Amino acid sequence: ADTIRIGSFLSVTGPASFLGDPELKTLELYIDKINERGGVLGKQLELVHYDDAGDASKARTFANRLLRQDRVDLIVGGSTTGATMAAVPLIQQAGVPFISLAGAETITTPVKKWVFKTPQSDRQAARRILMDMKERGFTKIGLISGTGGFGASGRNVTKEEAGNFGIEIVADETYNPKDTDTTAQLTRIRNTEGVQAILNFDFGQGPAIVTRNYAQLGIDLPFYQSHGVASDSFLELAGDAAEGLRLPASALLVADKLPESDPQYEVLNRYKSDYESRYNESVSTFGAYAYDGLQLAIQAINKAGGTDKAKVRDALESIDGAVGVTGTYRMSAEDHMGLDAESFRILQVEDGDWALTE
Amino acid sequence: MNATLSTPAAPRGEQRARAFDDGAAPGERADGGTGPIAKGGAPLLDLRGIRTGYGRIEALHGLDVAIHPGETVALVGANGAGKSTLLRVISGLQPLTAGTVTFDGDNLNRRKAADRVHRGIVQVPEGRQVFAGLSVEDNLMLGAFSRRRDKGLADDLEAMYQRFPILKEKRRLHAGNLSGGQQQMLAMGRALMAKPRLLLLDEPSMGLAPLIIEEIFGIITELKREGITIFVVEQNASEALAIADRGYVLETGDIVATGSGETLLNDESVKAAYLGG
Amino acid sequence: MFSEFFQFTFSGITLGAIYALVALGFTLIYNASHVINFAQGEFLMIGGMGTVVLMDAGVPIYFAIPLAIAMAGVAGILLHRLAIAPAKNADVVTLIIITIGASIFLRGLAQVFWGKEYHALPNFSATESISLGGATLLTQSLWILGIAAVLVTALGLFFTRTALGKALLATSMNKDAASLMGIKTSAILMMAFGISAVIGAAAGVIVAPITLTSYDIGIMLGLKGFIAAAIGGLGSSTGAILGGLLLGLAEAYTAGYISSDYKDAVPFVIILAILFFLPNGLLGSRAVERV
Amino acid sequence: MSEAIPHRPSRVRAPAKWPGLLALAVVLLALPLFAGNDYHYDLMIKIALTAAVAVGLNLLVGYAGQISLGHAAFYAAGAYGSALLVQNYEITPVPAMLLAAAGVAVLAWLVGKPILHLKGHYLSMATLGLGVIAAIVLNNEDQLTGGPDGLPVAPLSLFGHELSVFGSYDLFGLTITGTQVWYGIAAGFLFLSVLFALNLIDSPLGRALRALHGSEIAAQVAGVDTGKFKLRVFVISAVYASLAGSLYGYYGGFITPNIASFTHSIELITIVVLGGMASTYGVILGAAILLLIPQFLTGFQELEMVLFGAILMAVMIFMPRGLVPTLARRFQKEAP
Amino acid sequence: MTALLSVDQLGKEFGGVHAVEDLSFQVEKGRIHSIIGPNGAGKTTLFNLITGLYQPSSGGVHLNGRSLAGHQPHELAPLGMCRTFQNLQICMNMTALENVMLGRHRHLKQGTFTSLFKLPALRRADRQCREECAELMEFVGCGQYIQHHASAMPYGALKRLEIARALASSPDILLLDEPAAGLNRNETDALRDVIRRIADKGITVVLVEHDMKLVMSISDQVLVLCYGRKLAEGTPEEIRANPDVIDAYLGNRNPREEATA
Ligand SMILES: Nc1ncnc2c1ncn2[C@@H]1O[C@H](COP(=O)(O)OP(=O)(O)OP(=O)(O)O)[C@@H](O)[C@H]1O
Ligand SMILES: Nc1ncnc2c1ncn2[C@@H]1O[C@H](COP(=O)(O)OP(=O)(O)OP(=O)(O)O)[C@@H](O)[C@H]1O
Ligand SMILES: [Mg+2]
Ligand SMILES: [Mg+2]
Repeated sequence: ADTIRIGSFLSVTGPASFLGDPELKTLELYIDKINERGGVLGKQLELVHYDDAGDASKARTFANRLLRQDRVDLIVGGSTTGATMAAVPLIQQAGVPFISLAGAETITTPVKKWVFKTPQSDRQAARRILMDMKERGFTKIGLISGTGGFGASGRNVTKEEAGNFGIEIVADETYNPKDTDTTAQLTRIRNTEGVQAILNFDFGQGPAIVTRNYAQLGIDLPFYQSHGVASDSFLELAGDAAEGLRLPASALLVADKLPESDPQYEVLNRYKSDYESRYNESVSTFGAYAYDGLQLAIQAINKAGGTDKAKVRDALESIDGAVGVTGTYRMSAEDHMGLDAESFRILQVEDGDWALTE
Repeated sequence: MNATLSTPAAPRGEQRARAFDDGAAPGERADGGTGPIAKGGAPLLDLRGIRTGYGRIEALHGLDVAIHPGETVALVGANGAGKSTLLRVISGLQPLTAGTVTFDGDNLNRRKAADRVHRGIVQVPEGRQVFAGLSVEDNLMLGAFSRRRDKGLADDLEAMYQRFPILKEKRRLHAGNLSGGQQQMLAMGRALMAKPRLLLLDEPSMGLAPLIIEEIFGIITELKREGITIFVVEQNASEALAIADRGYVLETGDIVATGSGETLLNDESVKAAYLGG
Repeated sequence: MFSEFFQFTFSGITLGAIYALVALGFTLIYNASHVINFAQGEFLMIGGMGTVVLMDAGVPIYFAIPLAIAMAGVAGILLHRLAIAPAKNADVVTLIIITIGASIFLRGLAQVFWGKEYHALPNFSATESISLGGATLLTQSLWILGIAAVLVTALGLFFTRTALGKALLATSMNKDAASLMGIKTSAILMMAFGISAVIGAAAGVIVAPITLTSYDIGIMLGLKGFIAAAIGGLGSSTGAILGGLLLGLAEAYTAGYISSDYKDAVPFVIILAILFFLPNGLLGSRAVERV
Repeated sequence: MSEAIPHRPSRVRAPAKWPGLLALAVVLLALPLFAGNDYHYDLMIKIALTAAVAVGLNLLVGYAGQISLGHAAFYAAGAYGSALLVQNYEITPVPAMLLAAAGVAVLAWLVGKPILHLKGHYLSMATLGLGVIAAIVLNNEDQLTGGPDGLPVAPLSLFGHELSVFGSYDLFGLTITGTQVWYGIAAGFLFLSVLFALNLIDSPLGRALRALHGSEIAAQVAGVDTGKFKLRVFVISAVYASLAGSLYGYYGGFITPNIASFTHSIELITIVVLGGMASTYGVILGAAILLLIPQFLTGFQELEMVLFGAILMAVMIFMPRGLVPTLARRFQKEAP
Repeated sequence: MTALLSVDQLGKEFGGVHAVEDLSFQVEKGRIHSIIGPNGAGKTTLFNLITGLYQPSSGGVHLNGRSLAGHQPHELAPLGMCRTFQNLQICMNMTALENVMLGRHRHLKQGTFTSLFKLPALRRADRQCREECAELMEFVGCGQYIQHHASAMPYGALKRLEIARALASSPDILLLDEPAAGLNRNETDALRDVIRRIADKGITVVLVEHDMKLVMSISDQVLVLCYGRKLAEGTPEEIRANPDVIDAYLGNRNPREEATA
């Protein structure tokens, strides 16, 4: 073929649109840029994209379409774990390299031959949070999570990991991602003996409501969120209530505050300015997953010298030290994600803005 | 069908009614009314070439009917002849495929049912059609919806209750809980509350006890005296024709006979077909 | 543990007031046509999002709110004019599917023109919450409750005291007979859609400080509102309030005392139990049909 | 009655079923000719399975007049039930599917009994509640169901062979792909669904069901135990959904609680109304259209939802009885 | 003669209103038993009580010596009782013929599997049922509507369709609620023949009617209700002459009666 066909299915609309929307924008932005600069291996890139609206079975249909009708060379997509996992069986059978943009650990653990992903796993996020809690000397915490895929998975890994950090989860509450009030759950947590800090593991607007309820109830325990809300729009929604909370995130949110010596400094700031100048809206860490995915794909194609699927896959697996926005990727046959927990930085909300804690 | 009336099949849509009294030619019927009250002058209601149907089946095949102010006209015919359909055409519930409905000189073809009520065409529909979930009193008051709210309303309501004491007794009850006959009285009362100029009655005596039927016919006579124009469909053909100034005989969508009530009552073929042995 | 109980009750009331307000919006259209308007949630969205968008465009809030509500009113009337009225003689299920289509359509438009972001509206009162018996209650919930009370009284009077209200009920019971009374059924329906939309949009504005607002907020709120309306008895405005509060309290107590995992399921079980004994909801009128 | 029955065949013969079935068979057999690639088959398989659910739901909604807004729950129960039986109890897929269907039948019977005495919107709401509860259970019991992230499903195995959609098989000397085999299964399933539904409708049982819609009192006085019949058709339609759900799981290889969602239930009911209530062939068309529209609209990106909503409204406004009944009426010859 | 239907001290109250009160009477097998009375006298309520649509506040009903207390409406057709309705209960989503066939419900196989597979026996039975029901429609005088959809039939024909449907269940006792409403003189006369022929087959008929000509010319026994209570009972001649009945119901001058006189 005379073009390299990159397939994608993302949740551009629907409940997870806050993931899919910046992801799609990022893909479109950089595919344009790359094509302007002459493409890859002399070929233009062509994006074939479908919107799965956050619906796993739609995602499966579109994956099928990408594989069988559009016959794409490689897929970068899958905003949510559900969408990704619905497509995985087909992709595995078809044998097409796939870089997922979704969080859950199950996507790459156990390792699946054709499946890679760019975001850190929720387990790493949980570890990073727990690590910070341990450093601050907390041993008993309360957990509140959404019942959506992201929250439920986050809840599980947090519960599994807590013991490793000598932390006990003494209260464990959930809420529906569409809920408009969580004060009952928060009250229960607050009234549990010995709670020293509270973690809210979820993405979307739920955490903003939790954060507001938190402030409304006047809870003064230290408060943590997950990387699922690492975007400026969360600050906007939560308003003053977010003051003081902590979360693990990639350095993108504090790109301008990083020392220039930071290895990611340049990548971060370039992505940020590219995105913000094109779309006139603030950059989010989710779009960055797509940025990293696309960069990894291109590196692999370059390295494989073409779009032979097996070769591209092997090239992906051998990526070692690619500096992305989310972190520095070191793939291997055992690890199809390639980031470690250290790639997360702990941020704190100060005066309505993100600040590095270290 | 029970019996065929004498006129042999004429081309559909043509006026083929036998006019017993004056033999007026079709089209001249504008002054052809024969009732004792209204002669000459324009008819209050003038239907010309009325055609309508349900889906592809035509129910009325081009009828002409004229009713003069103050007249009481009866419409008789077998089940399925199209009597209800004709009344629905007049009140605007049934759309026309051809023809014109003229009321008081105005063409009503494009007027909606509600509009026609405001002009004074009020119908007691077939099958009572009371508002089951509303109280009897609310039903009656809705009858007067098209009228200006005025003091007269309370008096009219009281008058209606006098006419049908049972309705007063039940006035707080949901109309749907009334007995069949009580609902029929309510439907009649509701229509009268509108102070109609032209009253269309679709089998007003249906399901009523003999005493109440007398009452209904009494009311009709009374309204007639008050000068209200009435077009009544009745299966009690002999009684209806007896109080009517004129009558039409409808058979499967065509008017097959017309004339004064008395003439029709005495017509052998009409007798044989509708009045029983 | 009284403070805990108070807190759960306050949460329940806050939620319940929101649901109740949404449920009220269903009442008018239901009473006029027996149609459950699945686009009701979208009216809320137009109210909330419209206000946000107008404020972003620099319109001061006290103009933005009425403008957004008016916008919803127009949307409601258009919905009737362009989608409901042309489907003459369609039965109720068909009309309901049309409203589902309309809700998708409106949501789609909002998504294209107003974006997919969530937004927050400021509280109506300066003080955000008040403390009572160790529990906190948002002042905004009081606003919601107050407005719900005003609306329910107004609707109650409308249906029992005015000829127009009766005419509206008559239209739903028997459209043909209603037009034989001189009731302009089409105009009545249009009015019902318009006012419903206005009520919905007003609700959307008042609840937005608590629930946040976005192009798809209508799905969840609309659904909860429908459930609340059904528990209360469709068509009864007092029932809508009761149903909403019951649903909200059931959710809060379940989350507080039983399990937050099954917070949405347990209320449903309660509702099914209620319907088992009261098949027409708490205050719904029995269908009267004699044979 | 005892009087002699004069021969009057033309007036009272029931409309024949076989022309419709033949046409359906021809269409199902001919469709592969138009399938350009396996993705087209994929769509057709999904349409066939969804249509089968809709055919079953139509028995309940279109014929018996009882609205269910929670039917996706039974679909999901079939899918999860059979998947879990295969995964945890080493039952082969086909018996697992039947077992799951039996389980769903029992479930439908148990929940149907209390709620089917509700009418109209109250019944809708109660069934909606069922769907919501089912989705919540599937979400929360993640130990068993995999939670919101979904559950991988083992593929269908036929005659000891696993049926992979990417595999290819020799059948009577013909080489066909796994997807084509799947199409055969789905089409066959749909055909049988239609056949059974038509049989049912055209039987005294079906008449009793339709009478429920027309006048419950008339049915009762004629001796129809309306409660029992409602329950029966509820169970039958649930079994339809369950079987289709099981097949969908085997075919897709992965299921999520989304298939039990309110949205999915609404989609199913929309298919029934769109195609035409009480029109078996109509709902097949309804399923095809509702599933195909999004495929055609993908190019419009952002406008997809707007267009979808507009199309749905337009169809229902101009064809309020649904596609097939409205068109049938339009092309019908003048009645004698 | 034995009492086929016996009503004992039956009462029904609606929020303080006694629609039927302390009513006892018996209907003998093979007879035509008419019930008349002013509007709201409780005739329809009585039918609803007998057929299980209402539960009585007091008293009971026996059919063939068997108490009907607690019976559901659908349990009565198998016991040989069927009825028509004053407020029509027609399935408007079905054809006229199917409405009648519904009446044969209890005689046909209803098994789920029999139906799903449409076994030949079922098919044969259904075909025969179709013929019989068409015949019944002819019998009651709405034969021209056999192929019509019920929603396309005029009111008068629908009334007869109900009778055909009730007959289809081959009842022992048939309750008719105002079958002549909406029929003209001739049609009523035809209806009288139909009822006669029904009675001739040994079917007991309970008739509620306001058409005195019909009632008086056909009944073996007439029961007069007024405000839910029995006002009088007797042969048509007795009733016609009863001054109470004339006062409460017939009126002094009964035009319809005169018309026939
Ligand atoms: N909704 C309908 N759909 C189709 N055909 C109809 C409909 N209503 C009436 N018809 C047909 O139109 C014709 C006239 O019916 P209409 O009801 O006007 O008769 P009618 O004279 O009032 O009879 P009745 O004395 O029984 O009330 C009949 O042949 C009937 O079958
Ligand atoms: N659900 C109810 N609530 C209150 N009153 C009722 C209810 N049902 C019936 N009634 C009253 O009971 C009385 C008897 O009604 P029923 O229908 O039995 O009369 P009927 O003898 O059949 O009269 P008709 O000859 O008019 O049909 C009526 O006065 C009616 O208003
Ligand atoms: Mg009529
Ligand atoms: Mg009666």
